[in-house]
Amino acid sequence: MTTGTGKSRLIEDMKMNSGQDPNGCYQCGKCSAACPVSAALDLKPHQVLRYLQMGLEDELAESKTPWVCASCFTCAARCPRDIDLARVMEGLRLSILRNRGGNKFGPAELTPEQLEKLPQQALVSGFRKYNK
Amino acid sequence: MRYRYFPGCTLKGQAKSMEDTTLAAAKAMGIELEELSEWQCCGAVYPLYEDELISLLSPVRTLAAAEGEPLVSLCAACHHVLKRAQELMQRNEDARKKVTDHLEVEYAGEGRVLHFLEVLRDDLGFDKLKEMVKKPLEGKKVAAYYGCLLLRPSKVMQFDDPENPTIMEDMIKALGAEVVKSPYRTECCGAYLSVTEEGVAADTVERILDSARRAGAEILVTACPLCRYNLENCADNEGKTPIKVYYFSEILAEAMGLPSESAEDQGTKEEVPQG
Amino acid sequence: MSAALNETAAGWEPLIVSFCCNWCSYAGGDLAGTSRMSYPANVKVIRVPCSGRMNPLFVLRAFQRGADGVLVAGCHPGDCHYTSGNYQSRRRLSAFKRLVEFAGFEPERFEVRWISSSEGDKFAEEMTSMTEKIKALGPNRKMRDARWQSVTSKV
Amino acid sequence: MPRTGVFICHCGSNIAGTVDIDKTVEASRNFPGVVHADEYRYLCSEMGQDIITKAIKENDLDRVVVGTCSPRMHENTFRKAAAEAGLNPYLLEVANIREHCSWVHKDMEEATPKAIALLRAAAAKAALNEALEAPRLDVEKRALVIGGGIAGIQAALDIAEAGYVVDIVEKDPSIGGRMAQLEKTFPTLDCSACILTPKMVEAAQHPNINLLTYSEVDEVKGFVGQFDVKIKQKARYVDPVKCTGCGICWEKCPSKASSEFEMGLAKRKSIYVPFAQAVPMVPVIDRDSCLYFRKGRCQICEQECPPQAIDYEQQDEIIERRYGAIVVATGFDQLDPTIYGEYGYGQHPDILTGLEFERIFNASGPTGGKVVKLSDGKPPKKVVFIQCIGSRDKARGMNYCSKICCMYTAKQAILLKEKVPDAKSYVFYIDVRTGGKGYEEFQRRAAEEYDVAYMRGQVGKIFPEDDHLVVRGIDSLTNRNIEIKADMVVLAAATVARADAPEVGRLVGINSDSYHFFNEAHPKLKPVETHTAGIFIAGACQAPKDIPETVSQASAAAVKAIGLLSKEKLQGEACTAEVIQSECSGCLNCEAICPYTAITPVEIEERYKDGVLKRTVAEVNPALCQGCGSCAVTCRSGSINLKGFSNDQIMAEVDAICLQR
Amino acid sequence: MAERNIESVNKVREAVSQDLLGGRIDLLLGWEKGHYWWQSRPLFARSEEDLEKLAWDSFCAVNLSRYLLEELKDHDKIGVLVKGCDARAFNRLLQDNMVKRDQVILYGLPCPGMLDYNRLIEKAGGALLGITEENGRVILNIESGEQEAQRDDLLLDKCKDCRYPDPAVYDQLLFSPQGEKEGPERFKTVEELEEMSAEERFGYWEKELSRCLRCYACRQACPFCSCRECFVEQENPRWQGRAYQPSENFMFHLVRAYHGTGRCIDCGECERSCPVDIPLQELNRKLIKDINELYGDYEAGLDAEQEPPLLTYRPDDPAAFSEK
Repeated sequence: MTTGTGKSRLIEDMKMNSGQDPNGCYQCGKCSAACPVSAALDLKPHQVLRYLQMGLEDELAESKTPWVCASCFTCAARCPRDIDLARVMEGLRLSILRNRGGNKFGPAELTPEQLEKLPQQALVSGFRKYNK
Repeated sequence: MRYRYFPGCTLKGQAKSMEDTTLAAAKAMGIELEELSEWQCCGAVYPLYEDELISLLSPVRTLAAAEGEPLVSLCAACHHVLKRAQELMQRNEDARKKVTDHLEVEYAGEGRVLHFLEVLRDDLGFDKLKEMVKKPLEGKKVAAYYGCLLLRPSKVMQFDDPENPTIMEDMIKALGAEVVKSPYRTECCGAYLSVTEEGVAADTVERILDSARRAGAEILVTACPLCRYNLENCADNEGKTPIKVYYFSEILAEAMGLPSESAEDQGTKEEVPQG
Repeated sequence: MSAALNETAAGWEPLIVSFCCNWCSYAGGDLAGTSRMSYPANVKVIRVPCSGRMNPLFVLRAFQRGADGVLVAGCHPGDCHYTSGNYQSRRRLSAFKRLVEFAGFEPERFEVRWISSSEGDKFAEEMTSMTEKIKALGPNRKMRDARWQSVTSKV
Repeated sequence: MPRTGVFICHCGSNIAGTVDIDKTVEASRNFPGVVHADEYRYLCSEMGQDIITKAIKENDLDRVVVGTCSPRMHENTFRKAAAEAGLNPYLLEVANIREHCSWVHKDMEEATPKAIALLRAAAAKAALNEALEAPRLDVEKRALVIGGGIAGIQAALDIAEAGYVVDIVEKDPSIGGRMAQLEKTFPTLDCSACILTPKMVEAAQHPNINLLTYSEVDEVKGFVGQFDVKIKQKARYVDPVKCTGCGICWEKCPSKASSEFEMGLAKRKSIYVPFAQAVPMVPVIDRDSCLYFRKGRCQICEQECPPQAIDYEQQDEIIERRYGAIVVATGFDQLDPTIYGEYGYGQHPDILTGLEFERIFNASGPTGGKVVKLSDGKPPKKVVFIQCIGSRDKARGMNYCSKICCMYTAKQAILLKEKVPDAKSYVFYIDVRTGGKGYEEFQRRAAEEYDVAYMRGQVGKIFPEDDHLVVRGIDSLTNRNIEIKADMVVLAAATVARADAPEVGRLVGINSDSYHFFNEAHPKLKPVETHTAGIFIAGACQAPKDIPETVSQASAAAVKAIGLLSKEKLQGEACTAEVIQSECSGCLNCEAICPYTAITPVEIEERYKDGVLKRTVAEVNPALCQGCGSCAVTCRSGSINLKGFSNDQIMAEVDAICLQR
Repeated sequence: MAERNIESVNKVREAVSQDLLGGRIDLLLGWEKGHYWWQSRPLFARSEEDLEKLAWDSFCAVNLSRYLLEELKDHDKIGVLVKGCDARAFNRLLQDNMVKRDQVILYGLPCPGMLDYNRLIEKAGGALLGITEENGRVILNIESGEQEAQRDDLLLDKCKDCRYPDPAVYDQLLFSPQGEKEGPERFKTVEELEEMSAEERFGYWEKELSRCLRCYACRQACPFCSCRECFVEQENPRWQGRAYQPSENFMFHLVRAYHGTGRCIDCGECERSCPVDIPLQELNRKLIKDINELYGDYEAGLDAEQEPPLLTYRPDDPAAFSEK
């Protein structure tokens, strides 16, 4: 485990571009309580903020959470500290993609059946969320 | 009542029926929806990353194309993106300058950006709508499913009370159907996770459907093509009471006595579930 | 031209006039003293009841008479002994600071700082840094009144 | 030309060590107007003061400059010495050559010229000093307490015991306030009514206390020692002199309205006393629901009242009185949690606030003291308490901690277990805060002895399903999502300022923080004073607080009021603003910025051509003016000036300091 | 002659004569023609005869509201013709309690902007005999014939970037409003000056202010200068010396401008009346610009109910200095 000291580039990038400061979080967990996909997250939303506070960049980069977040904005709507967690997640996704290079998900990974049935909206938004 | 109209990609493909039924119903109600002469995909998601201005080019071009007149869309995602892009243009001068300079358009956030439901509520009025109903949907138990994009973030969308919205229920009531409320009507369906994390979307969708069933719903209406796709395709409904999912416009058209999928109850359409 | 306006940089010491509110900043200055902190003797303090008492004209007066820098210090916003004096001076002195800069004064010549009665260290630091900045800028000649200086050099 | 004497203190070596005293004395002799200069080892000593007094007399000095420590240390000492010699004390100026000079500079070369400059400035200012008189103000020996809760009652009792007359103005029909609504008090679990009621009765019976219930303050004018207050006594429609409080009227009254005292959980009659132990035990008629007032018929109460105390013709009355001091103790409200749509408050009868739950416990409450669900009358077996509803919430609620919720939640969980032994409580908390005597021990008892499950985390959503409430939360210690099927949910809603606090603040002339809690004059050292002299605050109108803290603050406010009332005369501020009316153009910008409403317009007459011209100019009330001088800066023509720190004095100081080079 | 529109003069006269002759007002403040055709000066009309002289043309630049200060001492009720700037000046006086609203009847004149004689003769390039106006164009009557020019190019500086040509307050509006304008160049010079180095800027002002004669015409023309005794003339305290000397000139003009913080209505009368062409309006506009940036948009004189920015504050106000 890395110690959370010093400034992490990933985290600084995320902060600057999302305009959100993880230090505002006092870990009440309301985001995690409200999150519809909370059960599927390896790090709950409030943990993501805690990891950000601790500077645990590697753990965040490996976490599934940013990729499972569906940007439903429920966390942000209910946060008592006015932190827009949806923006934090988006910030993380992009910072990770940019740092790492390459895309997370592309058309090649879809079955022909999916490609036919899925609404355009799903394809576009999926690509947009997971690609650089 | 005349509006500029932005259809968006999905309405020209998978969700054609939402467009067809809306246009037919609007015509019958005397609401003129004039499709923008040129339009592009809204981008489907609003960029939450502050330096992703490139993704705003398309929605801002659309907003500017409305020339300050009220702009209506039907798809929840399109409306979400347009409304938030407009708010950013109003709020952030720096972003506005960058985007409009790049597009070489003049746009400072003017004009109303409306979802068609808002037109029904605010401009037409549900009382008026009730008078126009030809075939009231009597005896049908209909639950609204709002999802995320119309409601949140509420400060920007200003669509309805984000935790206890009523706009769809009010429409359902006006159409003569019985309103059924489920606590999960504002919860996320999983959105594009159906593409990448099918299991997760299956959970979210199952919860929504189960909750609607428990409340006694027979029909679920939505304004979002992706929600509908997920609700129809992601859950395993084996052995459960079937629930049909329609666009809000389809039951609207039906009640107006116009042809619609929901009215025709066509056999080609897969029912959810088959079991 | 009078001798005063021909001062050379060598051996020149700037004069900083600081107006301090009685309740916070002046008391902060007292604390700097009781704590035996040190700052340059170039700074001379004039006590006013409140930063709200600070008429911008006093600043120009100091420049006319030979001050090289002027520092107004008051209670932090929210801590004014008279509840709103520093809120009022914040608006007045902000507008005025921009105006004197617009007239061609270097921004460093006129400053405003909030210093509480417990910030003896901040008092000393601000006085030191103001003096250093003015030293680096050199003597102020703008608006200095030559007549006044020639009269005074005889005294 | 003034005759100024300059006196320089060595302060042992404190000044003399870094400032060349001889040179300084020499230089002082050359300042304009200086006729005498001297030095001494310790000027503040008796000997030192004598030197000054003598020199004033011998040299016929009319101005004095002392070069010593900070004026904040010994200005008063030296002013007294000057007064001793028959000089007006405000003709003395202090040059601070210790804290601002000898102590902060290293050597004589630096410090000596600076000391001379500071002395020169002081002498230049002194030359322009004027003799000033601090106004002497009368004190009306009577206090007003606004608010009849525990804070107001305590303050009034203390003031009354000290021998001064006190009026309590209470807007409700009875005194008692929030404490009367509580079941038991933490951490001792005394019955709230049992400890409050005797105090209410004592207040009612005290010869020095007048209760003005069902009354509101309408106007406050004047200043410390002499506040002129108008109090509106609302019509009760019951003659309090005739009424015996027998209760027949409210027994017989046929119409009902929602009970404020029961937080809307029960009904009361249209003629009512808010609760059984009300003081005074005199009912009021609520016009909005009374059949007679609404429809013109009924009058049952009038017919049934044995002493014929009902009077439908009663009118609101305005009482005008003068007070020397005012204590504001207007209490708090509870935040309305309907803003949190995800919690469903208001949409289900079993989702309650903390204060509502208090009433459920109470023997005279809506359920007669049985702890049952309001939906079906059955005892709740699973109760979820959620803390920080609207507290510590900068997005939709209040950014502060409400302070009392952790404790009352623990209390309610304990009481629940005692009343419904097979009930299970869950408390969702962010942090548990139990500062206070016996508080931590109490909260631990709840967790350890009363089987209360403390879950660290928040709840995301509550919704009804079947016959229970689904509570979806998180335990952030295990990072598990928790779903509880509860029978009842209690929301610890934030303690907030009274809705009418801004209005009360404006009326009384005290300011508030951004949450509308009244501001104390100093957060540490003047916790019950306000920025307006003579007005004190006590209780939860200042910030959320519990009962013991409220009572301490009330007694503190009372002591401050007593101290004020015990004075024969009050000494005002001598350095006040003054208007040169002939120059004043009457723009009244000074009035707009004065924080003390000390400036008012006044009409004057001036000769103009052959006649007289009336015009408006500003006038300063020296009793209200605190001498900040902001008006003098707002005035572009210098037509309002501050005595003691006048425009010409400050400019003279600037000039003198700049002479240095 | 500047016969812009005889009809409109008649319309104005008609509107006021009833009130003046009927005794509803004791005095009408308007304009009359001066010695030359390109001058319109204040008219103090008390009779029908006086009203004959009434003028309303492209040279009525003088701000009339300020005359109320003196005239109200002698008259109970005064009618004033107000352009956009006169009306804002009136609101300013109202906010300073210099006038009472019911002492005055305001006849609103939406203003097309006033012409600058210097620009006219420059354009004419020689002797100019008179002008006629039509549809936003000005026809210059010169010896050799006629010459046409765009009216907008010939406006006074103070009118060029006027944003509120319509009166913000009036009892009766005599013509249809012009609508709010952009005034895009309003802060152009201020911005140019801001771009300069401190030394350059000081040099600029030193040069400009060195011309000041200390005649105080700027102050006399100004609707925010309503003090009974100006600081510059006071003996006690002696705020500043009276000599026209560089340091004192700075003192006067900086303090004069500062006294207009949040109060200057940007009517430009100070600059127009300056006999030595000191760009005084730039000092005023600098303060307007900064106050707007720091404390929110405020246009003095637009709304007499709105608190002037220096008479109020917000706890979270920004500052132009470091608050750390």
